[in-house]
Amino acid sequence: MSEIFFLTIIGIGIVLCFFRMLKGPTAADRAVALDTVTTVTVAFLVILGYVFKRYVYLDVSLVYAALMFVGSVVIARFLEKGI
Amino acid sequence: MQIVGILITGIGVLFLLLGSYGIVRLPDVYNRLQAGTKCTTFGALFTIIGVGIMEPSWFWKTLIIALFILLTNPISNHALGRASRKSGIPLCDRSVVDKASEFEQYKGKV
Amino acid sequence: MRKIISIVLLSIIAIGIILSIAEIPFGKPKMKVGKYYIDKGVKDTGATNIITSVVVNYRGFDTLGEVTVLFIAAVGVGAVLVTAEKKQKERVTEKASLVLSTGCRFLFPLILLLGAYIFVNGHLTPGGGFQGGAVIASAFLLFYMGCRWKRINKIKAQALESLGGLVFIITGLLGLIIGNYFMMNFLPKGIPNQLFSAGIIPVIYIALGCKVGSELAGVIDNMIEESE
Amino acid sequence: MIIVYLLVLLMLAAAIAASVFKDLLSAVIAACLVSLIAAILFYFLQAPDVAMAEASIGAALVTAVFIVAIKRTKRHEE
Amino acid sequence: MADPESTSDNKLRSILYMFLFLYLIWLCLSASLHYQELLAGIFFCLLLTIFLHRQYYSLGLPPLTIKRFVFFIIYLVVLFNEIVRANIDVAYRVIHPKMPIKPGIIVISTKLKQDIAKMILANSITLTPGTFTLDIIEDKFLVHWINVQTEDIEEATRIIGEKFEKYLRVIFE
Repeated sequence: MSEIFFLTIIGIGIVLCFFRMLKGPTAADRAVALDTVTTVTVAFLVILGYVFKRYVYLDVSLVYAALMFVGSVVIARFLEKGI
Repeated sequence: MQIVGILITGIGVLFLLLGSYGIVRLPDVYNRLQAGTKCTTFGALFTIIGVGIMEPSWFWKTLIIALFILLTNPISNHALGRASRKSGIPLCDRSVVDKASEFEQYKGKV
Repeated sequence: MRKIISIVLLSIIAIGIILSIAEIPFGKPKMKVGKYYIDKGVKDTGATNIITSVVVNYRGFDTLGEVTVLFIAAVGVGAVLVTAEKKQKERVTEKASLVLSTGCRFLFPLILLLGAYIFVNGHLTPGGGFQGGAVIASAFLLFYMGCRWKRINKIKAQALESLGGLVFIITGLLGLIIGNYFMMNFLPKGIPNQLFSAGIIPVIYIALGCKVGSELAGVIDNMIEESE
Repeated sequence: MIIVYLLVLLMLAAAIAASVFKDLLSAVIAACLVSLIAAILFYFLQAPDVAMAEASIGAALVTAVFIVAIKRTKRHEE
Repeated sequence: MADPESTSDNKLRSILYMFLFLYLIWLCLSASLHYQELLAGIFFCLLLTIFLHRQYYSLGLPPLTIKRFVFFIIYLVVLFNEIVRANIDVAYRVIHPKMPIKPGIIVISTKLKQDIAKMILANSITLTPGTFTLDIIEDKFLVHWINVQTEDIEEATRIIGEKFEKYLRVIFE
């Protein structure tokens, strides 16, 4: 029962980040929203794996945690004219 | 064990929500990064470890996910903050001090 | 006017897609082929991840075709953006900060290890050669972002790529020699749910991981370092 | 189940935003979000292999390719 | 760096440490003690170590001793405590209807030498109350502070960096 509650709260968090992504005046704001929403998503996927009771599903969130970092770094390096 | 796990996960989820709320409410990029870094890192750590406690055989894998988040999140936030300063986004009007020009002079000396 | 027309067209397409998808019975009793794979998959191939057994074993020849498509794409990018002969122009770029470059050097082996874990465990957990290869290519991309002055050794990358392709084809041909068809599972199947099981599937996944990783890393390298 | 409908709506919003934004970097970020939510939906449909492929390719590599393309051309659309 | 006569010794030691570190990660990833997993882990970790140990050597990691390990554990506890305080602080500032923030950018200095020590210090500053690192040049950090208390370099260094730096200096001496 409590899992549904957690998922709902995290869903509200994702919607809030989305709001910032759509509104954000500059591209940097949107990048910050993207970075936040990925971290929230990793937690979301872990709880969802617990709801499904599948151990092997954790690998997906592991890949997300490692790779979304790379995406953020690429966007940041483009903003500071590093590529 | 179950109750401890649910409690820890609940704290984490609450902080994730607060981090998202901070992203919406705070006035400029740098302040948003403050909320986005601290609250979400802490919230994600607690959520993931809490799930690991609820299901003890998952603990080691959740520990690895938490380790990855703890290592990567500050670095990407640092990169984003530096990028927004380099791309010339100003501070908000409520700011009191800006020592960046002094820092640039120091950079010129080195 | 153009906007209205485009919106009308888009909504017509959307309605068409929705109508056609609504007919498909998701989650209803399985079709014949799918039922065969689900019932006999573990016994036939020894892999507990059924998707893997379909991709590498039952439909292994198609996977060879997909890998060939990726190879041709990589060759095309290399041919268009070739840099070896042209003189490299020194582009002035902002250097990465110390935190980023140190962090990249620290995290690079960890992400490589994660990629290796994903393609070695392809027959037990989700993932496999393509996913692991993408993770490895992302590790190289991260390394470019942090430490710009280092480049991958092109010759070694191409050697690894060719080796991966060769191992794939030779394994398939050995199946043809020992049994009677391409990609026959000639190695012992082992006990399900153990690492050394499922016959040739781990071998092919390791080869695929090396091949896809080095190809994608080569594409990224060509695109970023292309001289102006 | 309501979470799935919510996610589909968010995905639509991100996709429309990606096509409306004049700043192409913002469009790339919105496209990145589309692939992120696609991965969550695949996860809901119990297809972790596809979710992992979507995550590993859509997260870093596609973003990098788009950004290199923007770097070679120009950032703002008229 | 290291003195010349013990270079090969140091190299061997760095290979050993990196191998152990990667193997620990592999053990947590596979989360089983079956001999096949252990063998595969040894193979991949050795491969990575042989190809990449020069990078880790250039990061300037110190040799491992009991004292350093104990201090590292203490450092983790201190860091965790600070993270909890940081979150309550930020949460208070976000929820409060008037938003009591006073943001600003200041400079602090450090005495640490190695790259990895600076990275750990910068990341710790990022995770602790109301501060995060914007840029680093040599030994100066550019820090964004959500509630500026002082503008002086020494004073700010004492407030922000000192509590971590005294442990890190012991670990990386």
